[in-house]
Amino acid sequence: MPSDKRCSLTEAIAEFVHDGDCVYAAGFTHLIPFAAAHEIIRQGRRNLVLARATPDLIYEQMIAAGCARKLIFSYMGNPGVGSLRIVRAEIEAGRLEWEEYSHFGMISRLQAGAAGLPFMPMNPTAAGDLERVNPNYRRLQDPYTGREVVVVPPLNPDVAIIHVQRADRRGNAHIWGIIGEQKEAAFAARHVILTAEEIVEEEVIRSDPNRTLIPEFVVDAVCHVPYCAHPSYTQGYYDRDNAFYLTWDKLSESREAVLAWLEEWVFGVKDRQEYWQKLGEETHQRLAVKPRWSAPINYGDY
Amino acid sequence: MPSDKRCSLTEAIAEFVHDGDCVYAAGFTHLIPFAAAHEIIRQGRRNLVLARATPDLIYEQMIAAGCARKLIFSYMGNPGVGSLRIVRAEIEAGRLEWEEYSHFGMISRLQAGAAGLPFMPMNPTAAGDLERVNPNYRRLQDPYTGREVVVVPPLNPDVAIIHVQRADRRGNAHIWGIIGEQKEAAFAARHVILTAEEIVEEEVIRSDPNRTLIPEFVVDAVCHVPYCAHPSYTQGYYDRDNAFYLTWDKLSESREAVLAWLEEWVFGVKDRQEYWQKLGEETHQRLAVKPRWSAPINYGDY
Amino acid sequence: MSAYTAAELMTINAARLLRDHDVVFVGVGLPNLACNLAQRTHAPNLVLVYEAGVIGARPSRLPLSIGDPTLVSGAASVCSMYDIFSLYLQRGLIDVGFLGGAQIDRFGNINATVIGDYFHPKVRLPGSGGSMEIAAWANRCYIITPHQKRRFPERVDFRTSAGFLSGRAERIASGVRGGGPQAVVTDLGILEPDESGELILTALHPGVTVEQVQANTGWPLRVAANLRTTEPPTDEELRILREELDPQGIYIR
Amino acid sequence: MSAYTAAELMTINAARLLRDHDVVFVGVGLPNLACNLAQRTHAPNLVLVYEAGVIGARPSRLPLSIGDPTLVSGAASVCSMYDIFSLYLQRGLIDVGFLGGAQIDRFGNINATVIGDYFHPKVRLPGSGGSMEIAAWANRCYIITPHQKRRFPERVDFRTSAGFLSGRAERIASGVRGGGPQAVVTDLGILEPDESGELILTALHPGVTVEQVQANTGWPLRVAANLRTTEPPTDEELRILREELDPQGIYIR
Repeated sequence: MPSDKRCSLTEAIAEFVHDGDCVYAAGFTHLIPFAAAHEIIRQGRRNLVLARATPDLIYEQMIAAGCARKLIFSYMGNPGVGSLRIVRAEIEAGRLEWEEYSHFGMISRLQAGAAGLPFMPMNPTAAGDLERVNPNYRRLQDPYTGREVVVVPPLNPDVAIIHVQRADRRGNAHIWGIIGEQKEAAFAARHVILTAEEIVEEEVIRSDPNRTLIPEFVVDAVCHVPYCAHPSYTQGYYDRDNAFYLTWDKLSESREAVLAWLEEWVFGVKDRQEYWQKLGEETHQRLAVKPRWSAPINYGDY
Repeated sequence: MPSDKRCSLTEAIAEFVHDGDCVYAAGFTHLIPFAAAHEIIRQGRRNLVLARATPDLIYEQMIAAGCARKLIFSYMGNPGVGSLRIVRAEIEAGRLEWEEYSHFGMISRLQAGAAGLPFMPMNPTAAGDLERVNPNYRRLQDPYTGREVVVVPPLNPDVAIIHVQRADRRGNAHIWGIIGEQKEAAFAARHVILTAEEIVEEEVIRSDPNRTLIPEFVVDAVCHVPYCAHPSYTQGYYDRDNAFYLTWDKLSESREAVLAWLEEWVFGVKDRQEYWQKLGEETHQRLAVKPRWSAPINYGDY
Repeated sequence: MSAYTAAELMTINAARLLRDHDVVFVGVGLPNLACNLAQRTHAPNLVLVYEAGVIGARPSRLPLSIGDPTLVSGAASVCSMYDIFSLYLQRGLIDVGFLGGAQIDRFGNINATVIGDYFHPKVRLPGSGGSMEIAAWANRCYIITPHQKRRFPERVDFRTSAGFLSGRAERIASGVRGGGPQAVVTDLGILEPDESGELILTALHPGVTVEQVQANTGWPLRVAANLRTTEPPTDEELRILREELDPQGIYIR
Repeated sequence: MSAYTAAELMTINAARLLRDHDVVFVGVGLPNLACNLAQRTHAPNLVLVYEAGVIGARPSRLPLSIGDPTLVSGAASVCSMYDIFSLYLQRGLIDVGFLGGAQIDRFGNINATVIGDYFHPKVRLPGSGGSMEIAAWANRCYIITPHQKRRFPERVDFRTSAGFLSGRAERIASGVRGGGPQAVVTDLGILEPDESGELILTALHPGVTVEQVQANTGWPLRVAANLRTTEPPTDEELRILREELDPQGIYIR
């Protein structure tokens, strides 16, 4: 594995995302790698299995573009706004396979995958119906008390896409703000594409090793993609574009409007830089955020 | 629970550590709360069950002082130096009960205790003999592949003692450097005593929430105890006193010498402040460390 | 200031159920408003925990999603999703959970998954998210929902999260740690479980009749012997909601 | 510079077994010196991982314990003990583990726990620490130990960590992921497992005889057909060890 893993997102998607792959684009409401999804759409991938706790607009767009055959999820909504109209319509019409967990079940699957375990246990919830419809939920007897526990099997995606605030060229990455399932997804996956707001010198990363959630040797590609997460956000870099989420709620009432949107904003631009320019100055300013710095810490010069 | 939990270490030990309790003084080689152990010795606690991955000198001293009836551990040595002579002699003489795991087994017990699970699974190691002598190791069949996994039950200490770099008066604490099993021990325990090098304003903690490993509402007492970890260390505050570890190796050849040491350095001082003063200027200077600061991060003023 | 909306009425009544020092698993929308209102009135030491992994949030603007960056800046702690569900919720550190759903049945079971058959859905809903575990493991759960007959069927189509199952005895036998739903706050009044776990009408909002509530409930609703009327929203509660928490009226209008 | 100590000889021969880009679970003492030596000679991209949770350490002084603060300052990443053992070791990301112990037997099984009966110990040793899992799950394991008859019994008193158990077939049948011990580097030579998993003598250090090794081994030692002699330590290897890595001679004297 080379020490300098920098490449364009176009190259990374071409090399590490193949038709039929199980893809985990990570990020719980934060750091959602929209730019990578758009590149997958542009490159015309098909039959993907899309896994994410919250499909959000990122998978709605990929499903609308015809990239996916199956969805693995735990909450399917336009966060804070409403429903995912396209995904819902595809499922109701029987055109999209799905596999469903609670958030904890989904994240426990990633945790098992990341830890190299054959399953993760969870305490019973008594709800029952999700266990009944998803045979991946199993039950075991606790050998100490005789009580039952629920277990889920590992999830090991073919590729995870992880957006971060800053990374060095080897792939050591700092993440802050909501960290969701970023670490678990990276360790669970067979390949990892890192997208970063900033590529920094190794010394910046190594000045604060406790902040490094993703270490270089699980990373295959390091892509410098500023504003990768729009309309989601990157803590400290730009705000969530809530207006976009509201607009999407209206727009996605019509499949034609969605396809037209993809034509203009995905196929119509070369890459994220062009997309961001196209958003325009008003949006840039609306999403800009004033700084609020962490109190520094002293590691000591031992 | 009060919002301001500050009290003296003397008060915290008096209130939260009782004869017969299971105590977990956390910290893997780093942040070992020696001052708390000395206070427990001074207050004459008896029949404690002492749990720690690495008993280190902290439990050797408590065992020499007669505080303990049982040890739960995974590696019993004077780290980087040699053996724990007193603990070893007590075990060989049949005067001390013990229960033993590998590091991963021990930490998995804490993880199960912290997560509220009845057990944690681990992949088999084929070694066999530790499983044979410790009936707390059990086996289960993986319901997906039919292969066997090893499980350990939760460890929920009565009280965990956690040393940290800085905390606010409510008990929200920043830790950096080696974080070992600090978080797991705090969440697994029924009560938590926090000792801190510095008590800081809430704003300092809240300037970097990703750094907060211990949240206030698992904490019962917050004690301001600078140099609490000597002869272990606190990253960024002072160095490990390796000379002390070497001296102890010689000194602990004689039980009388150990008791004399306890007389002088534990019973002979009122608290950690007096202990630190007694160590003297030469030691203070030898253990001082020059600063090496982290690169700050921007959370954004949302 | 005496007039108020249904959302304001529900939010204020939910806020009053919270106790000082409660650790609350908050959702966005009305539960978030209710928690912030309680924090500014009778429960200043309320700890707000969000399933995105944020603990002790002090949002300086109204959060518009469960992962709004304003929840993070100035929070006490941020942890991973796995940690928030295991170390906090499963471990038993959460006092209060808020739940919602398309259907709530006679025994407080909730459906947030599907209307119709699971494999051939008539209406596909968002699914569990965190609610399956919140309903099981939080000490107390509260439900905020408008009172409509289709939302209160005798039995839910799909049991996404557990209320009292077929009755309190079944929940107890299941061994789940939490106490189950303690109250359903609607725009007509409040339902609470009786000893058997059945939701019964325990309070009416001012001006509402028992008949109105029955007409909007899908099972023969029992009425508590000591049926009470809720205190109307105070001017101070309404002021905080309208001026401080949701000045643009995004949720309370 | 041609004279060298037994510790130097073992360290240098262990260093030579490491490959560039290997991810190594390092212990303090000789394994730490061996890794740092390899990094400064033929394996500049070696990644040093410590069981204390430090990844990609670049110590600027000789670490004196597994948790020395010099391992943290300037490291690439620090994680919890649970994570280092689960996400790294159990997951299969560790290429090389170093092991030590009081006894190593014919099939590479290691005893670091007890001499005599477990419940009535003659000599109580430190115990497993990380070695039970390292021996099972690292892709390759290396053992560095002085060659003495009491350290090389036919069978260990207690099997703290697995070599090839009663033979390679048993290890394979057990399903553990790692490849087991690949070499035992002593001050007399190198033992490696044959197809059956039995440790046989594959290399002698300069000037050592087969008879010397046999006299210090507790079972009838088989000798490889292509028995080789190790290259003597080079001046450059000795210089790095003595001048850069352990100038005070704490470990190599």
